Amino acid sequence: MSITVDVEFSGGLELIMKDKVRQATVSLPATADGKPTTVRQVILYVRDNLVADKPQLFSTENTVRPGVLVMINDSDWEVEGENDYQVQDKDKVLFISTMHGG
Amino acid sequence: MSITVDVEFSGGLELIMKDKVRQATVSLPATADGKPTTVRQVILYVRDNLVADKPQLFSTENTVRPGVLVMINDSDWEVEGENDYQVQDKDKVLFISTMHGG
Amino acid sequence: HVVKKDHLAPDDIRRYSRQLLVPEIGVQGQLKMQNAKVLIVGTGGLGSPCAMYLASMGIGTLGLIDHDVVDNSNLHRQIIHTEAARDVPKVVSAHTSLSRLNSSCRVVVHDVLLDSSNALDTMRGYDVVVDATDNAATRYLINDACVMLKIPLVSGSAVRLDGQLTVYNYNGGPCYRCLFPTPPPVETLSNCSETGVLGVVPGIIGCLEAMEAVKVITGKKQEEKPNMLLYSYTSQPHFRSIKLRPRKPSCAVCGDAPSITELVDYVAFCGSGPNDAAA
Amino acid sequence: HVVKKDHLAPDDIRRYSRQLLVPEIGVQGQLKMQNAKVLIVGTGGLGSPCAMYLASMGIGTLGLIDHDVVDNSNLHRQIIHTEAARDVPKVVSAHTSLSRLNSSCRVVVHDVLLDSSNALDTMRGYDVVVDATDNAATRYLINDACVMLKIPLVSGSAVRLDGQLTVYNYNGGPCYRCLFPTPPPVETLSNCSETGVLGVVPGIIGCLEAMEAVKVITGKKQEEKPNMLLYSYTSQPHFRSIKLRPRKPSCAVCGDAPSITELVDYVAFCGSGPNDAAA
Ligand SMILES: [Zn+2]
Ligand SMILES: [Zn+2]
Repeated sequence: MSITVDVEFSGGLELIMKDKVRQATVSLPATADGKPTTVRQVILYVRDNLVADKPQLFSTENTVRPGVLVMINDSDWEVEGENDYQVQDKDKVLFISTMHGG
Repeated sequence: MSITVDVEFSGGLELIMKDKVRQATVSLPATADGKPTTVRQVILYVRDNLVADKPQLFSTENTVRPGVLVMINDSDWEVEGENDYQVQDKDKVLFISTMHGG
Repeated sequence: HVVKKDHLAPDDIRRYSRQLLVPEIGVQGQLKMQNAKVLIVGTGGLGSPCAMYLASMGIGTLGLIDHDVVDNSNLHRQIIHTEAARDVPKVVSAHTSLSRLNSSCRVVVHDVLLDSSNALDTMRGYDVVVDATDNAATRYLINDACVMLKIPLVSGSAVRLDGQLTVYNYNGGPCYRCLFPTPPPVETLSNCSETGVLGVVPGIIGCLEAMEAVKVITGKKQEEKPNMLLYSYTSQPHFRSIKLRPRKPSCAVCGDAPSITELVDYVAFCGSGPNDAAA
Repeated sequence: HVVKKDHLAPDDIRRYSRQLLVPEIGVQGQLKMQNAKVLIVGTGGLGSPCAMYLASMGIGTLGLIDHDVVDNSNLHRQIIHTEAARDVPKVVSAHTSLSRLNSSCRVVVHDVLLDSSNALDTMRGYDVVVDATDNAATRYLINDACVMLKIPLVSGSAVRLDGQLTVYNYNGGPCYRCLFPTPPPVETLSNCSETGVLGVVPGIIGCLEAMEAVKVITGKKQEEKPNMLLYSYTSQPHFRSIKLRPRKPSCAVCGDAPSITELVDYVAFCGSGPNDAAA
């Protein structure tokens, strides 16, 4: 059984995606061993399928690169367990790059 | 069976409510004849139970006074049928007074 | 008569270089801004930041309407006016400030009280009108004139710690009368001089009005459905966007068979006008 | 040393009358503002409206830090600076403008490049610090100094058509390092001079920074949970508020056992500093 999540990019991350998409609905295949899908798998899916050409601008060390906040249903993923959070069908995952300009 | 709706006041309407409440959850009794509850009944309930002392600043002619917009679940009630919209349990009804200052 | 620019001068390329770098603006967007004529009605709390940012960003022609003079009690929020401008007509003071910020912006000042006798002639020819006024009668007047002249209307208001923002008469959306066909009872009318306002609230809304004007000018606004932005310092989250009805076919001014085809007496219509301090 | 005011002068009552009418402000709120000392780091796109509104609303002492001079390409967004101020140090130009707006605001200018050698001494004694800078290294520096000095930090940023706003180090909420313990890779760093920005975007965010400063000063901010406001002209709705984590007990600077107890070399830490034009 696959899980569908809405992913969204903000703070400039949309510019490194294919077609500069701000939003996408992605279907994650079931894990082979029947384990639940984690947000880490969403991150790797985005890195491998949505990022245009420089994956390191989105992800390093199998998680988001430093300077990216992850929001799950509009709440900081830190509260949810970070990479190990088990995504639910229809979850909304928002990736925000911190911006420094002024 | 009663229906529970969240009502909210904005644009200065909160100032004419008892205790200047911005938000309240109200329970509307079932109608005697078994008919569905309309947003008009919500308006009259607010006028009779939540408005502090000048009901005409909120309601005239059995609806909201001119200059008040009604939003049902964040959409303009005009699209929903105005006074005759049948409220559903847990609906959010937002009353907004137009403001003129600048 | 102003000749349309079809390319940017070298000075402009340097000056606006940071905007030219924004993909959604670019040279074409900057040229649209430089060829645009925006009229701001009211150079008070909302009009101050709106005019300053529109001039700075490179809007070609800015019209300003106000009949008031700068008062001491304006200064906490009307940042286009300096202490030295007290008792000076607001449009004159505003013009001085805008010239300091961007001498290449053409500023047209109208030191008049806008009413049904002069509104159409004053407003004709502008691409966008910004409502930055403080009373209901003038808001109906500006709305009706914008409908008659087919000009999009960016409308903001700010009272106490709250603000509202909508673009009327644009892209199939409603006009002000579609939402508010009947004026509110006189005892509910109030403006900043009675109810007060924290200085930066019209700052926020006035900046957002400038942004809406840019979106209309660059065409970006066409992608949006009609909506109203609500701001309040006392609610969480502070901003919320609500969906508005489309244009009402039965509207008295923008409808399919309008009953109002020329400007009326708006002070009589509202029972209160721009010079009434209290309701 | 500035003596605390315990009542408003008659001139102030007239000048700030519209704010005194706002129940959540009133005389007590106005006195808090007049006794407050706010430091704004950066007098560019964000600092311009923030400083102008804080001064106009009656903040007693405004500190300004900037080491830059006014450039032609600043003028489309930095509305505190006039064309005549080109090549003038930004803090000098800003001081001139603020004096015109409100001569009773005490302005303290620091024409320095903030670094770990001078930050604590410069920032000490302020009630609120506003981050209106444009690079990562300075943002970490200001954050760490605010944690060490126990000062709430209002932090905004604006790039292209987007903005972000958070209050750090306040009321059990996170500091900047709680959210971003590791600096981003150098190739992701950019500021307005490379990526561009539409002029009014820092206008909107700078006004909102002024509002957050007022909320901290009046105490109203205590009612809010930690959050970040996101603004984007290209998403609908334009504003959204997201919930942030509380302070992290493991944070290197604000945590229970901090490993960073004095300021470090932030340019080395980030691999890029305030003077690096490109990444
Ligand atoms: Zn209409
Ligand atoms: Zn921390």
